[in-house]
Amino acid sequence: MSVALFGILLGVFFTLAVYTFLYKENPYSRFAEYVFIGAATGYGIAYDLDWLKGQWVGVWSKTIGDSIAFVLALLLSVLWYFRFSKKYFFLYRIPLAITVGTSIGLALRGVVFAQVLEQVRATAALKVVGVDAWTAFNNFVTMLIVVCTLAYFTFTLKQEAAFWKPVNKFARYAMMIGFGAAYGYTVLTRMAVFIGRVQFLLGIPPNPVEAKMFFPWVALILLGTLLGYDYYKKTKK
Amino acid sequence: MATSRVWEKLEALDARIIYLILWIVILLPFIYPIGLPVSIGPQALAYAKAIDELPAGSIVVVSFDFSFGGLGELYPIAVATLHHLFTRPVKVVIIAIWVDGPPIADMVLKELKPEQPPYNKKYGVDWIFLGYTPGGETAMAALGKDFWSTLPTDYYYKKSVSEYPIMQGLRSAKDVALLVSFETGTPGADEWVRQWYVPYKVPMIVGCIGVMAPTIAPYLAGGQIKGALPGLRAAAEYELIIGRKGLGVASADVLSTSHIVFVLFVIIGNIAYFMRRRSK
Amino acid sequence: MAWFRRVEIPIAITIIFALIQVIPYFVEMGTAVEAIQDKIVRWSLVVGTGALLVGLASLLLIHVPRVTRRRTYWGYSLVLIIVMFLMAILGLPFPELGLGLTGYWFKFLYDNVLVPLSSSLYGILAFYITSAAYRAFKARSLEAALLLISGTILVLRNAPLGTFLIPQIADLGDWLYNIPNMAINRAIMIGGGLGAMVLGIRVLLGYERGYLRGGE
Amino acid sequence: MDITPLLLQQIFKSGRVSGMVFLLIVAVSAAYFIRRGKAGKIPYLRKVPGLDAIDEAVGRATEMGRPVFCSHGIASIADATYGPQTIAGLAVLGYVAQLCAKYGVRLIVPVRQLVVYPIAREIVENAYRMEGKMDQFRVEDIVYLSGWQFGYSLGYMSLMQREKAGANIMVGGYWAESLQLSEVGYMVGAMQVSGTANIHQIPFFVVATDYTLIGEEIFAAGAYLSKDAAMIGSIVSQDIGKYISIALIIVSFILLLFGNDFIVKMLRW
Repeated sequence: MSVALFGILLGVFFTLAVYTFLYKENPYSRFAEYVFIGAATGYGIAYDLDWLKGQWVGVWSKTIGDSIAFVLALLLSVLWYFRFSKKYFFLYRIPLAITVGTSIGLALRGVVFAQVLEQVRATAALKVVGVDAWTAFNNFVTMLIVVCTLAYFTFTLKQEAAFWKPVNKFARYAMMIGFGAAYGYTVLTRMAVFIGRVQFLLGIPPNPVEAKMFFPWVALILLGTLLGYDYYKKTKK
Repeated sequence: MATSRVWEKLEALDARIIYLILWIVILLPFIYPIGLPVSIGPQALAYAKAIDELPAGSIVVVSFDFSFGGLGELYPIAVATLHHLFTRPVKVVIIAIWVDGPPIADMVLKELKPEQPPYNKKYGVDWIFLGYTPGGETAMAALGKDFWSTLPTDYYYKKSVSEYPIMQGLRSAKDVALLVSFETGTPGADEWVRQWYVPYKVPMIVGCIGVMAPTIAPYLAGGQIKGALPGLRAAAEYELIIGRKGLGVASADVLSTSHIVFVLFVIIGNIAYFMRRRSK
Repeated sequence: MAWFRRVEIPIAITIIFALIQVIPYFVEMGTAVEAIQDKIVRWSLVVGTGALLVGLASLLLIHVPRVTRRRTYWGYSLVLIIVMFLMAILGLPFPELGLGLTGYWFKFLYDNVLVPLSSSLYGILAFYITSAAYRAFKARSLEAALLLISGTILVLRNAPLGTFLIPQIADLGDWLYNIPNMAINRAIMIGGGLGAMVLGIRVLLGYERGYLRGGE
Repeated sequence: MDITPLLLQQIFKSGRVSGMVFLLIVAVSAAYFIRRGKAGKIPYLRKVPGLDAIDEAVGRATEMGRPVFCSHGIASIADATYGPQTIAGLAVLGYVAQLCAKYGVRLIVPVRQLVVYPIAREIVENAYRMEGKMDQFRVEDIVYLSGWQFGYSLGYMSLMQREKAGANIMVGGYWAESLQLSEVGYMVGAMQVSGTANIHQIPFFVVATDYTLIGEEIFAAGAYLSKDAAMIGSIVSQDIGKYISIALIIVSFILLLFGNDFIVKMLRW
């Protein structure tokens, strides 16, 4: 068997090994789980090292000042490891502080516009006059839902006035209808991922066509051993 | 009494029966295709329009921001989008913010082969593949400011980007005519809008997994995102628009059977629930 | 406590690095400042790469003792450790030695082990979502019923058969997506944005220490 | 109308003035209310309805003689965007632990993040100490399951089945495991209270659990339970941000009826 063919066999095996979990937890699915965790971590390390090398060659090795800064960054990044030390735990906080500080600073300046003001502006710009009736209705509903939902999520007012009850009810109903959309699209994604795997097993291009050859045999062996073992245990009892 | 037992049993149906039925309805349409028509929605049209309207010579940045888990939906979207871009006279720069991005992009490029007909795009002149940058949102901000020092070498040949003609016209996000991002989650649309749309007003289109669709709706309505392909259904629609049938269209039938069976399960579950309560 | 162990030091560092990004964004300070700001962003990316070490170390901390003490499933833990190092070593950036991300064996493992495993593991959710829908998605209350109905409409909208049999379902589904869904997500986005802003402010004021907890 | 940006563009960047002003308002109010809170003047905070459901759930588990499960999501506490959800979840854990110690019911805490483990243990230990029930505190019931998402989820599910959970309280950042956990919790007959700010997971919690804290309600609940001045002060300033947003939208809506788009333009300064 060629190496490429063996690779496809591996792919079919690991795909089906995962799905044996649907029958029940078993050595195949456990093996697949552990291989996955190991491979994913090793893969991430390889990518980071590659990126680091690119940074060194491409940017930081050009001047002495930059080289020193790069080495300093590397030394700081080793401090992450001290998270596991009881005695030197505090060292781990330094790289953490640098990365958290920078990312919070970046997020802070962007959030104000993208998530708050741009969204407030888009809602404030909704017109009900000078547009057709359907648009006006939609704009009004949108505005109402945004305002009521925002009000629903305020926590520091005593909500004693009579209008709070309908506002909160309306917001909750609107949210449930909105969450329905999230539900529907989640179903789509979950199905789509599995459909992708079935396409692989059936060798539908651009997946390698040879997978089709292995699929029934591997499925038979995995299911056969699992069911067979259970049957054997049952009869033994 | 007896009927209530039946409903109770139906409600407590062994999950493995449900699993088996799902396997069957997803396998069968591949063997016996139905070929139902797919109606095209406004979102896919807006997405395609954003690419069609690009002026000749403009630079498009395509970012692979997803994990392998998203392949089912995003692979067909990525193939179709890059096909569309390679058929237009624009320059394509491919990057990745997620670590899984580069090998996936590589798979897509291997399928399309942009150097060959019908595209005949020259590497380094018409398109380039720069690889992965760690750091999420921080990386997006850095790229926006300065491409050359954030991604100093390309992915395939590890040569300095300054040697490639295509990169002469791309120093920062200001030079980018369109950002295309394929996403499974965070970092994704929120972060791109914060770091590229807000400061540089870079127009953006998004192909995302269905799960993300509801959360990008405000950006679509607010105009920060020009068009989106949310999930596999939209992928099929887009493939029909650009006239290149791929995995999206191939999945249309299965999408129908799996979704309809899902709805049937919900209906049966509800009937069993209410009948059991009534017979009590 | 020795002065260098004090928690004020990382807090001060966090504040400084956050301010470097925030102030020149709003206030005109010239291109020289912006160049430094930009350089610090890239520098912090290099500092951040070490975080993966933590992932590696925590896996080793869990699995090495399992192997050495022959605990349950120690064989699986051994496989995990071997695969992890194999993948990392094959991917080392030395193309001269046939290693690296574009190297043959790294790609072999990626294509035939990592991709099938990862996407199959996510694919399992298709089954869970269906069995859970059967069991749990019941119209127990008015709120649950609203969610159920709007969710079912969206599911039908995404199925080509749904839009084929009932063409109106496409418009209805799109309306649900574009109006109620968009509006609540916008409100939640504004709320979330405010939350993120205030979190940032708490950090700048030195009140936020949650991320520094643990250890002693 | 466009004079202000002209005057300011020497110092401030055009198009960013509105954002800076908004940020400053929220920042100043946050600083003010946090300081006031630290000085002992804690502002009023509405009690979120879900908190009563937590009492009920723990009570029911006690009656049934079954253990209470309480988890705080799968996000790291050090995460810049999702960390706060874990912090809110841990505040709820402190409250649940106190109830469990008081009623003498067993509490099981499944943990996914190594960083969070010592914090969770400390919180539960403190609660038992405060109730004077240190003899009932079982450190082995704070369980680290797995750093990997589905490994954690699998472990959590089998633990609930094995120990026959009487209540399952999940408040924090949850992703795809939300559905698996609440489904299994429902199957074993636990009363479930859930809460997350991850919008895409809320539907599954809403249908599968008995009570759900939606979105920001978890932060309010966390602040309410922990009585932490910084957290409550932050909620006051976020509310101020929301009042401003609501006011801008409504005033602009009225102005637009008369064809005046001042506010829409102002937000672009």
